[in-house]
Amino acid sequence: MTRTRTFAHPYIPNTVPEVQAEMLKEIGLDSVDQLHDAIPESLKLNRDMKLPPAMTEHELRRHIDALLAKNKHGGAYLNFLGAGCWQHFVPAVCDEINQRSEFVTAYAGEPYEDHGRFQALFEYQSLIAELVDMDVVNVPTFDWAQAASTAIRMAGRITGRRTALLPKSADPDKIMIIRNYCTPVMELRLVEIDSATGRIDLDDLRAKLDADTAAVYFENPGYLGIIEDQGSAISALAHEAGAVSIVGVDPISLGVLQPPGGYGADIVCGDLQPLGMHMNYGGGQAGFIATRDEETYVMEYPSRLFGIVPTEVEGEYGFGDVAYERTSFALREKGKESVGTQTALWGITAGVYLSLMGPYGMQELGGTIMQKSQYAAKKLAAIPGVGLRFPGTAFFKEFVVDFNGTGLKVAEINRRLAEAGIFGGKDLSGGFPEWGQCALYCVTEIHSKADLDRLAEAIAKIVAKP
Amino acid sequence: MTRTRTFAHPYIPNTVPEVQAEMLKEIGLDSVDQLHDAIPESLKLNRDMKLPPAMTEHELRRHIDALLAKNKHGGAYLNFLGAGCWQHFVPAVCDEINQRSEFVTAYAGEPYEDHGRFQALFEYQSLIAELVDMDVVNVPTFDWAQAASTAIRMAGRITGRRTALLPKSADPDKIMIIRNYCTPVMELRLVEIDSATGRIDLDDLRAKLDADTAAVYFENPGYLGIIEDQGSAISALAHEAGAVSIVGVDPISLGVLQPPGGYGADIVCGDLQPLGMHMNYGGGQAGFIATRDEETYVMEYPSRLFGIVPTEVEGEYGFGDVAYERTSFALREKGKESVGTQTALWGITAGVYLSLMGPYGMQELGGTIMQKSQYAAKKLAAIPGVGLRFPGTAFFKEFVVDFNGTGLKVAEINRRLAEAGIFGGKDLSGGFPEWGQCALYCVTEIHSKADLDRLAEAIAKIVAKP
Amino acid sequence: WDEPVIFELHRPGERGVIPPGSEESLAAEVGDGTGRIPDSMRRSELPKLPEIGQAKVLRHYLRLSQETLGSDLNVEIGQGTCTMKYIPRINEMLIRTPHLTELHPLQDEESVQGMLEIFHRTDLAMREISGMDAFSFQSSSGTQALLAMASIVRAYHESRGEGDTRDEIITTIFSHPSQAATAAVKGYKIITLHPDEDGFPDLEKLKKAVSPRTAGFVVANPEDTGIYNPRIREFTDVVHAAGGVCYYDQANANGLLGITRAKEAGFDMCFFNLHKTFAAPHMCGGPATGALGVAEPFKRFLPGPVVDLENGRYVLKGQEDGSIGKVRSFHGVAQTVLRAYAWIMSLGPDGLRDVARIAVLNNNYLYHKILKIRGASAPYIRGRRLEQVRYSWKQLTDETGVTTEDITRRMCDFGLHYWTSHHPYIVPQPFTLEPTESYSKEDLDEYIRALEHISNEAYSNPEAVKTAPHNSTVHRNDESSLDDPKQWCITWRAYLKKAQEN
Amino acid sequence: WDEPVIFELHRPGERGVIPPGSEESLAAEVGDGTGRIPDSMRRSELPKLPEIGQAKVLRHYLRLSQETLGSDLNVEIGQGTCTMKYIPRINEMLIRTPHLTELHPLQDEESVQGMLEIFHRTDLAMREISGMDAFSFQSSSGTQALLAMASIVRAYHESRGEGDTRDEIITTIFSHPSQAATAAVKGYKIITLHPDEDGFPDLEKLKKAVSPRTAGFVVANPEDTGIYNPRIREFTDVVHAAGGVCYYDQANANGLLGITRAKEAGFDMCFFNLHKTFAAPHMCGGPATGALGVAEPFKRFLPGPVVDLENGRYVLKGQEDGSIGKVRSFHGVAQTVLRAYAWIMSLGPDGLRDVARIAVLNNNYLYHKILKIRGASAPYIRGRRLEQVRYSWKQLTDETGVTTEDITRRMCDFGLHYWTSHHPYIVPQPFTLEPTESYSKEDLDEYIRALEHISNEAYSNPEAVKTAPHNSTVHRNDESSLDDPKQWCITWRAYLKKAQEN
Repeated sequence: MTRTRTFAHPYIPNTVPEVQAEMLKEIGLDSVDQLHDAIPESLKLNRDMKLPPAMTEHELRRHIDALLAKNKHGGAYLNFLGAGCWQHFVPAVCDEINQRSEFVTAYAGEPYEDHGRFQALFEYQSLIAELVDMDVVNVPTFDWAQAASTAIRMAGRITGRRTALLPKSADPDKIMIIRNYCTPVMELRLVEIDSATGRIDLDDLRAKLDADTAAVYFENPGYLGIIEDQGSAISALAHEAGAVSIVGVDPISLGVLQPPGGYGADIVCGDLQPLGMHMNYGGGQAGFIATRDEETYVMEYPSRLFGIVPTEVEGEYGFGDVAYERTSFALREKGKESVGTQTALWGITAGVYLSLMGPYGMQELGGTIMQKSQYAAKKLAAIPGVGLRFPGTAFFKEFVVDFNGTGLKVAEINRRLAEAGIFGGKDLSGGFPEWGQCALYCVTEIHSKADLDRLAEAIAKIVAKP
Repeated sequence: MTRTRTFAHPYIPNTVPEVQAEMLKEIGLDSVDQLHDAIPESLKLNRDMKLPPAMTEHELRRHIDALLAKNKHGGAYLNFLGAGCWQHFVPAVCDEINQRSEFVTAYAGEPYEDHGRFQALFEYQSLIAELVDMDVVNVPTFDWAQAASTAIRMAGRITGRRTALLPKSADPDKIMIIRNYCTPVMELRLVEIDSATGRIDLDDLRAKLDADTAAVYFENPGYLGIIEDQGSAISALAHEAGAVSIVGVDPISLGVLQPPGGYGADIVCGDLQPLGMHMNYGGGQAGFIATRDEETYVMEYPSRLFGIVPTEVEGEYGFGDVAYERTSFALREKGKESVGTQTALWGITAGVYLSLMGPYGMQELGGTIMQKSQYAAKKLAAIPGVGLRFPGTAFFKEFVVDFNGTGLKVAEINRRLAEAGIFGGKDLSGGFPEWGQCALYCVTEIHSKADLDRLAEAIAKIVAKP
Repeated sequence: WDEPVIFELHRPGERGVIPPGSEESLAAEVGDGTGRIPDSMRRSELPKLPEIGQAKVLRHYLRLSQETLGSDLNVEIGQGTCTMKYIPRINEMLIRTPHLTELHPLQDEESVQGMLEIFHRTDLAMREISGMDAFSFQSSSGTQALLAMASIVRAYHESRGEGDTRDEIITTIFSHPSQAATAAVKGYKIITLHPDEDGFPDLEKLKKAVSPRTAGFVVANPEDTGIYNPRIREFTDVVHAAGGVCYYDQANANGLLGITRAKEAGFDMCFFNLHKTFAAPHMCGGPATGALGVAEPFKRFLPGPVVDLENGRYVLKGQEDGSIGKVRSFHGVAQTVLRAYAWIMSLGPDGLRDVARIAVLNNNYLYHKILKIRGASAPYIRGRRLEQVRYSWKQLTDETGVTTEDITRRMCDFGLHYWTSHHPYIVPQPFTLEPTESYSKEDLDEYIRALEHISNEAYSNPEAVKTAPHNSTVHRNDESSLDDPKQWCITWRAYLKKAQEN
Repeated sequence: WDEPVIFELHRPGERGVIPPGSEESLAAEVGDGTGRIPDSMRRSELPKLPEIGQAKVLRHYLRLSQETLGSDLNVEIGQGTCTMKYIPRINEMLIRTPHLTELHPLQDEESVQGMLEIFHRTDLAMREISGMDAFSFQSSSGTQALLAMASIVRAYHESRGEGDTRDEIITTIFSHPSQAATAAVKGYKIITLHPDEDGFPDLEKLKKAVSPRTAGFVVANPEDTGIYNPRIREFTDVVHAAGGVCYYDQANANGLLGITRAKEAGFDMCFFNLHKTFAAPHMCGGPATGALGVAEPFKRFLPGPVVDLENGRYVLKGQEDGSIGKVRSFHGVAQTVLRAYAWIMSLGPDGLRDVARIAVLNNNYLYHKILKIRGASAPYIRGRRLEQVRYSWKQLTDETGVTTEDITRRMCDFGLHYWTSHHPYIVPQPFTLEPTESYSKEDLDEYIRALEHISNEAYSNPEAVKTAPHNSTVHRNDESSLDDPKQWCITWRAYLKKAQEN
């Protein structure tokens, strides 16, 4: 830094000495040091913090830009990483809206001065409701893992039971989050999957369902991209056992895949990130929960739920909080779980996204993703030594590539792909060691045929025997 | 492209076939082909235009991003090019405001629905007025060259004379623009400059002033960065001859340099680009004109001039067009020159910039630019074979570096600087061949000492005799 | 909001931003920098700019933006012939990259190949759309393009030794005022043709107007009435026969894309407003681009440099001999050229033709509906309108006393723009609407309903219209001072001085 | 604007955007793609999303944005304890780069060194500010950070074999509801302490509350009353002596930066809301970041991965043994971590201390002025407030019948936010203001004048206040349906169904 400040800091107008003096006088103090008299001396730091000196705006921009320039990104590299955060097409209008100063800096105003925020979130709820074919959707929560956690806790409260069943093929990180959130009030148990198809092992599910099972949770498409077509059977088994059927979905699949209500789901949850959010190093995640419009379910949501109401003026709409008394805002520890700042801006953005895409956009997009991911899988499987882990199972967007036949580790292949400007699929050898060297590849609508051919050629070259 | 369109184009809602049919029916036509019946067949193209097929938004983004990625830019390279377009610090708030959807898409609304636009432009006029110390400023025009051209034409109308004098050290491109704009109504003549100091040759000026001289135009700092300190003498000579004194200024110098009214200028003009506009490959230019509040001058402006007025409500401000009847909007060819779309958004941005900087910001900035450019000049002049063309003359921001002693051409030096990630100064050997191998270097507040040292080292290495 | 003028936010000591400073070690070497300013050139008193914290500056301008009715916010069909169309958001995002914003216009060609390629590709597209042979993007508005064309007319005649003898340019009254004004700037006498009784430019009048003094003929087609002159080729032939140059104001080109071109109509030059027809934004009034195209014989007069492709490399070609030199600094408004290119690529040839068709469809739908409104009419020939129509409230004014200016203010209460027309008002009590392709039928119906409402109001309660606006962010201006040199206040400092005096 | 609900803009056939499609050659190889969907899983009916052209979608949401009162647009001191401060525009610009937006969270460390460095540098700064020894940025709000801390408390006791026996967490009534709620989520019984008569947390009550069942103690300091507990070190000592863990809700840290720290007050853990104290925006309610810091003994329980520096290279360290695993996907909200880092760098140590001082100065100025307003008071000890104050209109309500909820609606007419308080209303007719350092004296005076106006109005014309809002974009809601399962409508489809039924 290059200068001692003699004027107010641009962010702190009242650092102007004369103004400070005037205000101190008004409140009857002589010095700014007295402002903190309420704090005992023994607790005061009484030294300068060891932090770098302040930068001007221009210095800051150069500093940050230089740091960020070190990052290699999915706009310049070909990216095949997915596994819970996906690179999709983001319409420019989504960015325009979520960069609007008004939405960026608003928070928790009332229905009158923040009418636009209430309406935008109500519309978000309504648009997701059509996509998932349910009548109730919440103001968004942190992410899919949180939505699944809360769905399970809701099921626990509804059934009065303590265990939940999840497939072993679920994301290990997601299981970690759910486990932490549910413990010690509830307990998770994992259900086996069929090793050839990747689908849930119904026999094992049957064996594990019991009188303490609150919920069966499964996903469509699953973490490994697999389309679980036994949904009706799974839900039926859950219901027979008195448990709630919870389905996690990637919402971008719902232009072509059956919404979970169609195969018995009572609660639907998932992540909004594919619907208009940039990846942001994971900062684009946001969760949603949807149910039927039944009091039993609605009253167990911890989240805020915005409802539409009439106003004094005929034909005008207003918006407000539905059943606010459920929440921890109203009841502290007696409320349903806890509520606070979540991911509202991503909810608004997802609403913008769905408004732009419309029904046909979502349908076409789903078809395109299936075409491209099938094409990629086909090309990769044609490489000697490379195969699909679940060759007979239908998948959406993601699929498990088996590199065991190449004699190479996924880590090594990915290192060499990176040299070619490609981020290879997620290495599964840590999370699923029983499968050896497998990787989860993600192909979306943003990949062109040329991109996929380039991937296949690069891998072919890497795994070719010399 | 990958698909035939069966739905409306996102930008053209009424391409929906049913809507088209309904509207055609309403107006009594059978087919869209009939819409252009007013055009004779002989003039119709009647074939498809040979243009690339439409791209989706995502294809477009990839296509454009790939094209733009080929550009090397001043954020990543060290840039010492100026010469009429300068790389300065742009506060983030300037970008926020000029990217606001409302300002981007507004145009020419009335004082009521566009109250904010009128006020923002009135404030721009008022802020520039303080900077240049004049009472009248116009809604911005295209660029400095246009502002100078119009200032000269204004002087021609005011004096009823036909010639204008300009210093030979002015930007050759600017002279070209002024000459085209003034010809054949007025004539330009160039005044010699002192070859040692770069300042105007007063004897030659005296010699060229005559009874047909409408205006003397000069700049501060000049194109070559030179501070012309004979302003009072020049204006006095002009006034004695019955001519108008016009001064072009780089407004970013006016925190430290005397405003031209102080040395006799009747009309002040210049470019707004330094005041918050990115370079945009030259798309950030915008001109301004300022005068005293005298009817003689005001009535000769071709531009719109926004004025502040009272409204029906006590204490409320409104805004409107001052002396609209001057303009070509009102009088076609009988109006003053011509008016149309100019550079309003950059005017608003310059207003934001000056509001942020305030008087002390402008003063500090001027000082910083002088310090850094002097430092750079000193470092470069210390390199064997390299010197300053006008070593004894005070300069602001830009200075002429003389490479004649190195035996190398500027083009060659710049080529090698580019390899080192540096854009060298503008090659003057074309515009000023009499000086041999000279280059115009621009140093602003954005250059750090390390940047300037890096430049000096790179040049020292290039010009070192082996 | 009831925002004060920015100077009223001044609080001594506050700062909006701290500019970059010098390192101490650098300052140690050169001192405070300003020491080298000659005494006569040192500013003695700081400029009286306000001092304001950053949050307040931002809040002020954000509020002013909310008090500005951009085309993003309303059914923007009421800004006359300005072709207010949808500004694709993707294009606005594409230009916000340092790969464009941080380019210096004098960079070596090698370092700006991407930008030059965009110029070149846009040039190629414009050639195909117009039939012309080369384009320059230097002009930064339609007015500047008209000035450039008038300059080329002069350069052309000078190159043939007729620079002095040909000193008249012919235009029409329903063309944009800048056509006449820019030709006058270039020293030409203006001959303005009035239309025939159907509103068409009058061929007989043209024949009488041409002479050996004719330098050029400039016209829009369709003109601002929306009426297309089907005999345009005869017009250009007449002018050519007299030795004049024909240049085409294509500000109203939106309804013609892919349908008809400048070339076949016999023009030597034309220009397109990229900020109108090609969906670049108007930005409160610029910066903009008038893309100027010429037929082969006029190429050498173009302002330079222009982009060319040589051996796979894009190069900047300087001014040719006889060229008019330059009309604007550097290369024009690069970001708007990029926007136009992006728009063309978003539509393709089919999409561009749809633009023309739907724009004309929308206009005729609107026309059809407005003629049903009490008191409204559209003078001249019935039908045959392309992209816009100049309407008249003459009957309404005669019957109710409500004028078109009253309606301007009243429309604002509906959150809609409404523009009368350029002067002079050849059409009495005029208003001019151009719906473009961007608006849906429902949008048009909304606008029509507002006009209907006001027409009914004029007949039932004319005072309500005359005293508008009732629902704006501000109230009605007292405009008496605007034409009085003693009272007008063009800056805040002038206002303070004059307020003190009075 | 009187914007319809988005579904009402539906026009069959319109499109907002065309998503990327497949090349024909690709489609030729794989067919239509959906053929491989098992029959039971094929969607039979398209989702009933609206079909809307792009311009209309944009216009709709832009209008809704204008109907939202962001902190950029007003003197935002009325959102209670939410620390609404100036959001530096530069920080918002810095995050809009593909170098951040297009990063995948599972990229190899080598390819994200810049991002990891920002995490690490922010961690170092937070350590200095708090005295803690390690930070995790995974939690995406204060509530999630509280949940993470409660989880760490459990993990800690389990690691010592006391997981089952220690099942109580102690908090205070003037702390945020999430403190109690998140501890309850983790299965704890909650003991809530009420303050003494001066509003201080009561040490004697704490001493009675602790026991071998005490797992932890969580508190804010200052609490939402703005009152700082000077005996906090005695509190943490008491809890530690009983074997409990002390964790600190630093949502109210803004007045303490550089003045006092969590470490010296004896806390084992704390968190900062980057979207409050560190000037990241609230974004209508997230995404946000609760930066969670722990003292050395608790490091191994942190959710992972965390960033570390090893031999000049930034690495991601996975979950340690005994860690709580994860509380959120991936690494948290990277863009908000960057914003906070940028803010710290814009202020430096002096600037951060100025933040604390001016925030407290502003608050005390406001406090001083509000106590002069008729009908307003601030219960508990006179003075000694730091960053915010919980006020009361009890007298006003008693004397005029106007309640704090009425005032909420009336303040909206002045373009200002105003928030009552969290439930339960321990302070009667409460309202809570936190002016932060961002507002100037004039800004505060404007807010005070609005309150004064309303107070006067309550005494002179209470109906005007009770029937507010009068000047909002909407009128008063009929809220009767919101708590009735038969009537509430949480989505448009539910509204349509229920409207049809009724």
